[in-house]
Amino acid sequence: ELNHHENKRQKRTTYDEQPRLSSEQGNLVFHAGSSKNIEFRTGPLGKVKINEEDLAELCSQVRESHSEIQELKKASGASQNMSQQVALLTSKIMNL
Amino acid sequence: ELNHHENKRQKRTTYDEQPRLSSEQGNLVFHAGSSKNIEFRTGPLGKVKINEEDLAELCSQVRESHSEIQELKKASGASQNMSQQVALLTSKIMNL
Amino acid sequence: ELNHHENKRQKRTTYDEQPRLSSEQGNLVFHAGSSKNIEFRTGPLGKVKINEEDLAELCSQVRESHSEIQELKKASGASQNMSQQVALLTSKIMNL
Amino acid sequence: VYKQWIPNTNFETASNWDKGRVPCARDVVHFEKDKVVSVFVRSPYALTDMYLPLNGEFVLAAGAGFAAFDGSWDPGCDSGGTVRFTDAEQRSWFDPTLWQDVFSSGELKPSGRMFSVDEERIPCHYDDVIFPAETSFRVNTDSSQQVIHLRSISVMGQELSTPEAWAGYLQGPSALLQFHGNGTLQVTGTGCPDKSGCACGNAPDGPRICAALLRASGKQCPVPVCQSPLQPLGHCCGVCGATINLDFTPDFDLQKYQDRLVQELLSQPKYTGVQMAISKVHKAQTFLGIVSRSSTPLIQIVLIDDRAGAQTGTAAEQLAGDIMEDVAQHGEALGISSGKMEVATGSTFSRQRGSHTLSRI
Repeated sequence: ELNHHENKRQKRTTYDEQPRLSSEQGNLVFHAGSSKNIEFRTGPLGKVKINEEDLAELCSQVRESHSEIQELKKASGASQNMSQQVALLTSKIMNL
Repeated sequence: ELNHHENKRQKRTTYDEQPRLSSEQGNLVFHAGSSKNIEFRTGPLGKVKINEEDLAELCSQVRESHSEIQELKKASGASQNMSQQVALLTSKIMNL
Repeated sequence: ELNHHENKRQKRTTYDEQPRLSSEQGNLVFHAGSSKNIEFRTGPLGKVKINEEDLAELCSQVRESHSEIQELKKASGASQNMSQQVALLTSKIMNL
Repeated sequence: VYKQWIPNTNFETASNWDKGRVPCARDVVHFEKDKVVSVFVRSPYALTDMYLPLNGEFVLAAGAGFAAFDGSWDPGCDSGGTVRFTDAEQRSWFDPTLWQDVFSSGELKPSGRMFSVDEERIPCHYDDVIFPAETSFRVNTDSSQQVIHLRSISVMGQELSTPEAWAGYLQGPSALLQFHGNGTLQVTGTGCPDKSGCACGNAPDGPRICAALLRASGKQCPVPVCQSPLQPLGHCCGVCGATINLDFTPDFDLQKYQDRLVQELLSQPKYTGVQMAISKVHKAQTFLGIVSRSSTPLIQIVLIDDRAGAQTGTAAEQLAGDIMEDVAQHGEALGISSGKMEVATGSTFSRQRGSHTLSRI
C-alpha cells in the first residue's frame, strides 16, 4: 500500500515534468517541465538563430561588453585622480 | 509552370497561419503563425541556458552593463569639462 | 533481428547529428547539429519571448551598449592625452 | 468500479493517421488548423515538415522529440507524402464502445460472466475513470446533464480524487485540450454510500448513449431470435433470455447478493454460457397508463445466454427460475420483498411472466 502510494506520487512528478511544445492561438510556446530547464546547445558549426540573431554571438557580445566596461572603469578612476591634480595646479597658478 | 508556381505561393500563404516545424537543408526551423509569437517558458525554478550560460544572468548582466555605461557617461562628461580647464591653465602658464 | 537493431542504431546516430528538439529528464533541449542550425522565425509583427523577456529588446539593448562603449572608449582615449598634458603643466609650474 | 477510456490521440498510434501509419521522415505532417488536440509523443521523430494546429500541444515523454530530416537516409519511407492526423473531435463520453472495465491498476478486467447494460458501460456517478498514463486523448462531454459526477479521474498517471485536486487539474494546460463539450465533469471523491447499491445515473443520456452505440455497430439493433425480446432498463436493444426485477428492503446488500448469485448459481456448470447483469435502476412509475415523474428504485437482473435457435434464452430462463426459487426461500433474509420475472426465449411466442411476492408481517 505504501509502495503503491509511493509509485503514484512518483508518477505525478513524472507528469508535471514532461516538457511540451504547444500552440496557443498560433503562438508557438515551449514549456519545460516544472523546475526543469530549457537549454540551447550549439555545435562547433551549428548555430541557434532566433530571427537572424545568433544566440551564441549575443552571449559573447554581452561578455565582451562587460570586460570592456571594466577597462573603462579603471581608466575613469585614473581620470578622477587627474581631476584633483588639475584643481591643485589651478590653485597654485592663482597664487603665483 | 507559372500555375504550379502560383499554387505553391498560395499554399504557403494558406498554411502560414499555422505554426510549423520544418527541415530546411537539414536545418530545423520553428515558425510561429503569422504575426504570432514564439515563447519559451520555464517554471519559477527552471532556467533557460545557452551552452551553460544562464539567460537570466545574461539579462541581468545586460542591465548591469547598461547602468554602468550611464555612470561612465557622466564621468566622461566631467572629464570633458576638465579638458577645457586644462586648456585654460595651459594658456595661462604660457602667458606668465 | 541483428539487421533491425543495426538499423535502429544507425537511425539514432543519424538523428543525433541532426539539429533536434528533445526531452531530457524533463528539460527541453534544443541541440543544433554539428554543422546545421536550429532556427526560430516569427513574422515581422511576432515577438520572441523568453520568460517575459523580449529577445529583440534584449538584442537591441546589447547592441546599444556596444556602440555606447565604443563612444566611451574614444572619449577615454582623449582623456589619456590630457593626462600627459597635465603632467607637462605640473612640471612647468614646479620649474617656475 | 474503474472504467478506462480506450481511444487515444498519441502520435505513435497508427490509427490516428489517415494513412493508417505513423508519419515517417519524408512525410509532410498536417494537423488540422482548427482542430484542438493534445498529442503525447513517446519517441524521437525525424521530420520534413509538420503543420501544427492553432491550439494544441505535444507532450514529450523522456527521450521524445523532433529532429530535422536531412534527406539522406530513410528506410521504409521512400515515397513521402501528406499524412494527416485524424479527427478526434467527435469521440463521445457517452459512447459505450469507448470504455472498458479495468482494475484500479488500469489492468483490463476479464469480462467473465458479468456484463453491464449499455448505460452502465459508461462511467456511473460513483465510478472511477482512468485515462491511461502516457497517453493523450480528447473527449466530447456533450450531455443532457449539466454535471457529470464521478468519484475520481486519473489522467496521465495522477489520480484526482477530490474536488480541489480536479479543480487544480482543470486550471492546467492540458484539460482544455482534452475535454470539450457542454457537460462538466465533477469529481466528488465519494463512492456509493448505499449498500443496496446506487443507480448509475446515466439515464438522462440514454438516447445519446444508444445513438452512439448504434452508430458504432451500424445503425440498427440486431434482429433478435426471440419474438418478443425483453427491454431491460438502461439497455439499448431488446434481448432474449430473462429479466428479474426485485423490490428490496433496507437490509438488502447488492454486492453480497451479487456474490451469492455468482457463487451459488451462475458458476454451476449447467449455466456456462449464461451472462448476468445486476444493478439498481429507477423504473418510472405509471398510474393509469400515465408516466409519472417519480420513480421507484429496484434491482434489475438481466440474464442472457449463448444458446442458438429455439434454445436461445432457455439457459437464462432456467437460471432465472433458480433465482426466483432462491428469493422465495431466502428472500426475507436477503432483504428482498418481492420479485418479478420475464422471459423471452427462441421457443416462446410471447413473453412469459412470473412473480413471487413475500408476505410481509
